[in-house]
Amino acid sequence: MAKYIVKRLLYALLTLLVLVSLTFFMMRLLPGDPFIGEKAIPETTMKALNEKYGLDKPVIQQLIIYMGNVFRGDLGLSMHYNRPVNDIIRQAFPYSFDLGMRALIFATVMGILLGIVAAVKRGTHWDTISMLFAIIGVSVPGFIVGSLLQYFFALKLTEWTGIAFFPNTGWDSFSSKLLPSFALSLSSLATVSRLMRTSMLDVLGHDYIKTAKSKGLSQKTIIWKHAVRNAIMPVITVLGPISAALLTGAFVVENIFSIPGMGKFFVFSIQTQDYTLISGTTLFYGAFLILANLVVDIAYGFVDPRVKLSEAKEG
Amino acid sequence: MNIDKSQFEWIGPDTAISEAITRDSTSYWQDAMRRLSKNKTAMAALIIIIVITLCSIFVPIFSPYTMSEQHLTHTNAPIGFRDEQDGHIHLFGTDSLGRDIFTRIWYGGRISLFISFSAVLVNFIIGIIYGGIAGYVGGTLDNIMMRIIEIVNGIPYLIIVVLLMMVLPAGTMTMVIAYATVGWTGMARLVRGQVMSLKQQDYVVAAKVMGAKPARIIGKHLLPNTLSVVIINITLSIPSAIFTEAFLSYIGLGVPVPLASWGTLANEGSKVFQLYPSQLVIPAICISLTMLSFNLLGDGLRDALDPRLRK
Amino acid sequence: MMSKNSQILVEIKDVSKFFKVSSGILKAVNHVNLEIKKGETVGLVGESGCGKSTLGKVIMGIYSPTTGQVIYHGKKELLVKKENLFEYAKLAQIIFQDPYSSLDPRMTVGSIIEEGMIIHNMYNKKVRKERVYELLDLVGLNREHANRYPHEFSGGQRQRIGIARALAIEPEFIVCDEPISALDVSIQSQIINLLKDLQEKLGLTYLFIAHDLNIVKYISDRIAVMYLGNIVELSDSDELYEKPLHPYTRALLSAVPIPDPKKERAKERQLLEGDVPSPINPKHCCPFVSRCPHATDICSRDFPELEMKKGHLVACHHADEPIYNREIIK
Amino acid sequence: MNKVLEVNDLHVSFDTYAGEVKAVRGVSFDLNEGEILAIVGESGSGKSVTAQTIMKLNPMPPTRIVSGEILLGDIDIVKASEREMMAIRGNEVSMIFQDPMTCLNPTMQVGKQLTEAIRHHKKLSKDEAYREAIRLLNIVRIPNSKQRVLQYPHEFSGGMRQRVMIAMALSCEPKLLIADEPTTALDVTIQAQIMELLMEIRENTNTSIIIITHDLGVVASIADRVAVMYGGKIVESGSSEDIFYHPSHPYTKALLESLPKTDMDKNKRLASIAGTPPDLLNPPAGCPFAGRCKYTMKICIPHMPPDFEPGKKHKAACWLLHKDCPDPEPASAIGGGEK
Amino acid sequence: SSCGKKNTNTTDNKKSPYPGTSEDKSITVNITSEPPEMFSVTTTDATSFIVLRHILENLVTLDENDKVIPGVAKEWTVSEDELEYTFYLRDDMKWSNGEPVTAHDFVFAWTSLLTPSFAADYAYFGYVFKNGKAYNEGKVGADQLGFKAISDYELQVTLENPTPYFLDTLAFGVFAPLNEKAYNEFGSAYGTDADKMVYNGPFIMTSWEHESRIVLEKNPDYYDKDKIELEKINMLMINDSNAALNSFKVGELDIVGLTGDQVQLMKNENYPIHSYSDGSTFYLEYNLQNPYLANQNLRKAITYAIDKQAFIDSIVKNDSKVATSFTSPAIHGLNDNFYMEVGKLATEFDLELAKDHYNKALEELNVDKITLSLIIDDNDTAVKNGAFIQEQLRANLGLEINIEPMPFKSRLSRMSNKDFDIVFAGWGPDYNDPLTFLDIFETGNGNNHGSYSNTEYDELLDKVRVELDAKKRFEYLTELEKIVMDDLPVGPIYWRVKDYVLSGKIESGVIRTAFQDLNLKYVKLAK
Ligand SMILES: Nc1ncnc2c1ncn2[C@@H]1O[C@H](COP(=O)(O)OP(=O)(O)OP(=O)(O)O)[C@@H](O)[C@H]1O
Ligand SMILES: Nc1ncnc2c1ncn2[C@@H]1O[C@H](COP(=O)(O)OP(=O)(O)OP(=O)(O)O)[C@@H](O)[C@H]1O
Ligand SMILES: [Mg+2]
Ligand SMILES: [Mg+2]
Repeated sequence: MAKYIVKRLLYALLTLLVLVSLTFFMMRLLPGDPFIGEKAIPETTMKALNEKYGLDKPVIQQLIIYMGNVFRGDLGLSMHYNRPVNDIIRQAFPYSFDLGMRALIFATVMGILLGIVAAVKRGTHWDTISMLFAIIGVSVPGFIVGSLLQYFFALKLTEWTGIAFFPNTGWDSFSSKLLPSFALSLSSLATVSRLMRTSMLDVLGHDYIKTAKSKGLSQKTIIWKHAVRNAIMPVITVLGPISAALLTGAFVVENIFSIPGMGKFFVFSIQTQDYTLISGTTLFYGAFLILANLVVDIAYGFVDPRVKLSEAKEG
Repeated sequence: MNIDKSQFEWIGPDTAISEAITRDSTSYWQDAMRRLSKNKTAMAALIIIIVITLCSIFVPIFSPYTMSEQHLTHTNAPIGFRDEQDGHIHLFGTDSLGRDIFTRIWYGGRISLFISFSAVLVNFIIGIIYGGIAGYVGGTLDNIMMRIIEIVNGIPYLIIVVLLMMVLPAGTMTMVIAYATVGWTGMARLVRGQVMSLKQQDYVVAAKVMGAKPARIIGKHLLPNTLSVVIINITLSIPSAIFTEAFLSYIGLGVPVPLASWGTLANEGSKVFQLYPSQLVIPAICISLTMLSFNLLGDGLRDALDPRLRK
Repeated sequence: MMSKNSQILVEIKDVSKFFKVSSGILKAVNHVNLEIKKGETVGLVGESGCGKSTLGKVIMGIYSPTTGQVIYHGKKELLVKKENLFEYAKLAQIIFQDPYSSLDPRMTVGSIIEEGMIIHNMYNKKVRKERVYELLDLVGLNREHANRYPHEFSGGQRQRIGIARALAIEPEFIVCDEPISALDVSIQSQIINLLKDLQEKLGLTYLFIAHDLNIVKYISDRIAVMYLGNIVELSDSDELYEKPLHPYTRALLSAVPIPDPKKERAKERQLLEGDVPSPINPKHCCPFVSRCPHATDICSRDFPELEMKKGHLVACHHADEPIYNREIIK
Repeated sequence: MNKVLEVNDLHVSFDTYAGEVKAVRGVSFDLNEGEILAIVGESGSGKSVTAQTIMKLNPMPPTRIVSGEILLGDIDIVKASEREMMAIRGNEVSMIFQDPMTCLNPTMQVGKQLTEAIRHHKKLSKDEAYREAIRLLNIVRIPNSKQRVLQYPHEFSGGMRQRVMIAMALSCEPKLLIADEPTTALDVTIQAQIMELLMEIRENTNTSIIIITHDLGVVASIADRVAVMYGGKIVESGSSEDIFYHPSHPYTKALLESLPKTDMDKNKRLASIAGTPPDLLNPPAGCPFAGRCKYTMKICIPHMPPDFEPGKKHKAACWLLHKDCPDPEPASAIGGGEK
Repeated sequence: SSCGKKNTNTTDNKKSPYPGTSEDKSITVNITSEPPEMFSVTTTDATSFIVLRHILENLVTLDENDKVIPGVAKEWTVSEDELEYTFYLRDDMKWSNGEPVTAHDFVFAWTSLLTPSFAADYAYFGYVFKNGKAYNEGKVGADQLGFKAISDYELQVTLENPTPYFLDTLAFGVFAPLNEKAYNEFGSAYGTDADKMVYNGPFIMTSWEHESRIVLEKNPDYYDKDKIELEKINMLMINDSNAALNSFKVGELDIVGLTGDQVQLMKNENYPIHSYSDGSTFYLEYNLQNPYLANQNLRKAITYAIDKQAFIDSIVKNDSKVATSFTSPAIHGLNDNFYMEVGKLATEFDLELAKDHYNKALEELNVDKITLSLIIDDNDTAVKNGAFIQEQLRANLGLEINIEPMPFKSRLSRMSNKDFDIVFAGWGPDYNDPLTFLDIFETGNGNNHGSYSNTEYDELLDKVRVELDAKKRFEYLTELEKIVMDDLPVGPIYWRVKDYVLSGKIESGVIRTAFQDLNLKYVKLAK
């Protein structure tokens, strides 16, 4: 196990290396450059800027320098914000993480619950409700959900009652965290619940459920102790990328609720072609994604003892 | 109890008696389709999908308006608007440029449905093959394939798309490609995960022992058994395709202006939903209805594909 | 008795299969040597959990052996390896012990049986369908059943589907892992007859794993008795029944229940006492030592090799001592 | 002697797309306290379905109890609610399933599965449960039980899984134990031990046991009474002696004839019953065995024979036992082991 | 300056339904996004300038009519040839680190602006100074630069050319002073956090939560502090326009900008709306390297065929004006606004004329159908713009337009590579003089993406640059404007007006003009 993890971590480093290098080259192919603006910039300034950020060197050399810095833990200076990317991430990430974690937990817990209820009460109105919930969750995109929530709960509710239950924007009090977390969780919740429902249905047809039933266990016990673990595999699979996406910052929700998280940097860094920030956010997200997937892969082995992590186990 | 003596006449064993009439043999798929056709909800959903598709095909043809035609005298008209002067009727109202939303919706339906179908199909194929191979073969290959997915997922999508924009002309095909470049990864991971736990099952071992090649094992044994999850994932990815299309259209990779799709219509509508809610609600309903139908159909298909689950 | 050329079909050479479990190494099969001649049936009996299925799976290439190798037709290039399972499949098949889990729940029984023929490109579609019906008939199922799914069958019926599937490929060699245990006696007989017919007609070779000693005796030319991962006795079937040398074999034979209530209840039961040994990290000694009524010092010190003693192969330190003959049970 | 279980005219069907599979068609039997009833019969004749119906384990739909009653004490299981069933299952009645691999949860440690029922019904602590699990594995003679309880089902051999199932069913000391082919995967020595164990339990706790098996040796060794099933019906029932020494139904006779013997001639074919059992999708109106019976008479085909009583407490459903039936052994059929 | 501040509906004096924030003597405004950096030398970002305007004081500042008034300089003299200025600085101003504000701070700031290693985008603003360009290009030393501190409180400035709008320019953020000591303390991190810079303006920044909020508090050392009523200004960064309006309505904001649709919404509520011209002109930029667009008649046809008022009504949806010339109304002319002085030069929308020109163009080009592409930005307003123009040209002329939406940077890249047919673009003034608009059509100007070249025009420009006589100068400028409007290297569409609303808390004093978008220095609160 330890060996497997070490091996995977080495792979992860390699993956990150490739990821960053690829991004590095690709972003330089983008039309435009970090400094191009609506108004023409004097040539001397352009030259100086290129020098300042090392863009006058060959791309390969830039990459090597960048990598060297990254290994020293320095993600460079953002071209747009003129602040160290480390600082930017350090400041913004806790917000995103907080938001993402709430959304993730809510989506996972509620999604699994809804999925189970829908599967167990298949064909009843429970099933229908969870289905509708899921459909709204995926077919109404985050920015609409966010805006609507904000409009109805932060604005209209306040206007009607005169009490501000939910602040319109910001991220400080507990109540200010509810709407964004909910808005962010909705589509993941939908995915999780649908997957859970279907795989639960698969599992409920197996004989060992019959065995569990024959022991006189209540349906609740059967579901939680026997069925869930066998059904959760697909949910775990999608949780990898989902958690990476949620925890590292969600642009749309953060934008609507003005949460100073990481989300906007993923978008703005590219819009402004802020090379260092692009590399930094990519690296950050990539590391998260890889880590989340590693956790998922390890979780496979725990959830289903038949899944062999490394080939070494047999024999 | 008295029985006629002749009844006790010996006739001896007759195996024909126990031989029943053999029904037509059906394959798993035929069987599943038959089961599906008996599922009322699923069939209703299918009909809705067909109606939506037909509307998308024919409404624009027969509509008195073109989708780009602007009636600047009656912009942002409400649902059911009728202009007394020129007698124009706008069933779903008009948008801020006075374009007929009814016509645009069905035009948009063409694009959105086409994108959903093709993008989802492409994802489905790539995702399943990729995930199936990675999960089945396992080991180093799996490791490498999964790392590739991480790289593909890790590169900012916007960069990929803008680069694609540079090399490909704007249009629906490009959009499908743009969606497909990363859209398949979720499916691949899901299929891989399922395959990983299924491949240890005895029936897979049995097939292997019979000399089945990996392609057959994946295709005939592993995938049918992951299909329920795959179907759900497909249906869930339809709206994501629709909205990705909207996003792509904005940055110039998608459908050219003045064409619209449900995604772009919903986007535009969302900007004015406080003023003209119908401009958001109508495309949103179209998307949701399509989604709902696909989900119900998906559920029906799922049930039909699971021989153990019987109503 | 059919004619036997003594050509060796399968050569099991020093095969072991160890599993890593949390508490150590589980030696499921421990350096087993066995040669199976073409056209013969080797019965494999032994205590539950002694490694019979594992040995069968190693022979089939489902597990790769920890040590040793399985050589087919004396040709090294036909060693069972994952890569050449396709060629191997035509040569050897297995009937799984656990029928249900080895049937794909989403395939109709017809297609399960047909699959092997499709894989090996046998016959055209129409003939294949006919073959499926024929096989269903052979194993005592209805043609009607071809359209049903595995979960719609009773245990015994599933077992028979597994048999039909293995037979469909028409292999030379079949590992039958308890193929008849879930069947009623009439069907049992029918299947055994079928297997014997096929052997006669096509010269098939079987490794027959079963617990029903009467059947094993009936069908086998030779019988191997396994205990805790080792073959402890190997001989002609009649000889084994008449002159069992290993104490475990004798315990086994004595425990066969007689289908006659009076005799059965009158019979004196000879239950095996003592600790059941574990295959996890086994000690280097006679595996049966903890339960053997005749165990002596040497038994707990030394591992007995499978040697020719009194006319057949047995792995017991005391097999050729006279004490044994006195103790023949029954 | 108390009646523990009484099954009256039980009909169970499966609704499939192809139609209604009538798996059990009017089964009646009863079981006294401390009695061991063996159910033998054709594979696919409805033994397992009957057994599982007693615990109402078959998923409904597609399973449907068409009619009949199952009286367990004073409760009619057919009408019992799921809540009532929960109290009964694993506590008063427990079951050993036929297919040990698929009936064990692949993702749960064996030890946990073993003690789940006791923990549920008797509220044991984790530690006690662990020790109990070890004890149970020892009872069914699985070595290394301390480590084995932590393993997963796929790491067990077929016979070991079966023994886990047995241990699981025994753990709650039920009033009624239904054992569906409990020893098929066991070698005879362990089988003997298990049989011994069952007898012991019967002695100690007066448990009633229904054992479904194909091994007539097992039947002979422990069963008090035997029911023979064919085509969804019980065609003959009686004490073991009745069945073994005075079989009245041709199917029972044929079955006994096909028993493998120790001294079988290797060159002779084994005796078996020609033909295939009826298709339960549209079962014959008359005797289900008619098509394969060497004594088939005209009446057998349209009319199902009622139960006749060739002896005390010995029932058989065959027209041959009808008082008007002329010659029960038509000359031409005698000696026709096979066609 | 009539267009500067125009209050609609202010007359009805009913109590505002939106009372604004509750904190005493403070207001909260929305600056929509994070100011990327606050280093006055290098920043180019409008949001940064909003903040800088409140925390740094230049030599001169602007009043609510964009007229120059004294700032750090209490008075100044100008030489006869308008090349030399001498500024006399207040001697009582202090930086927030305790240092006095002196002439050296300006010298240091301006030198930095022109020093290549600072890589200031707006270095060209410094080209007004003598040798500014030469120094920036490394041709002369810093000692040759046209500004020097005669004493701590006396600053002498020499210009390269006479520049009538020089003082207006000086009010611009890039000319803010920079305290050398403070700069050396923070180095390149200067201006990245509230405690990594120093202040001399009416307010000081007390907190900067990145991406979230900036808090300004009244500077107790500011010379004019008695006139300042606000103790505190909270600046939020709410990017989503609907969210911002919601925040305003629930009392989390006191000032909020409105989109066209929101104007509609607030109008429906009868809420008083404030508008101002932000000085930008929006237009179609034609690439004259395109063989079709090189044809003047085609450019005219296109320009005349678009119903610009309809454009404003259906897309912009506020009081933005149809552009009747290129230079926007925010720019002063000789006496009045320049656009009024030049008069209505452009033909707004004339179908017949457009068709005429189009037919002529087709004839001259000898084609019967023309297809062109129009590059637009990647947002939904832009898409509407595109769709509108496309449909107008298709319906009115039969000209086919392919719309190419793309990300901002891609558009800029295409423009500077001259790889386009038509671009929908906008231009905002750098300083208050028509030249800021008109010099882009100079041959070879970096902003002349359409490659317009006209020797007459270039000569006129040269004349403007050296003309000392204001009247004459404006004649030349009018001439230039006329040439542009006749030759149409660009087709003007509209002059933008922006709207905002104030909460009931604010009585008056919010300054929003083209040159000082949001100045809250003199805000008066309702009692
Ligand atoms: N889910 C189902 N759907 C349809 N038919 C079924 C289903 N389960 C069982 N059957 C049918 O019901 C009949 C009785 O099955 P059952 O499992 O009771 O047989 P059995 O007597 O236990 O046989 P065996 O000895 O082989 O286990 C069989 O013919 C089987 O095909
Ligand atoms: N995948 C596995 N992982 C770990 N241990 C295993 C595995 N498969 C089998 N074993 C162990 O190997 C030993 C032999 O198992 P095997 O299935 O070969 O027994 P068997 O002789 O077939 O017994 P039975 O007659 O009960 O089927 C058992 O102790 C079992 O627990
Ligand atoms: Mg086995
Ligand atoms: Mg059964």
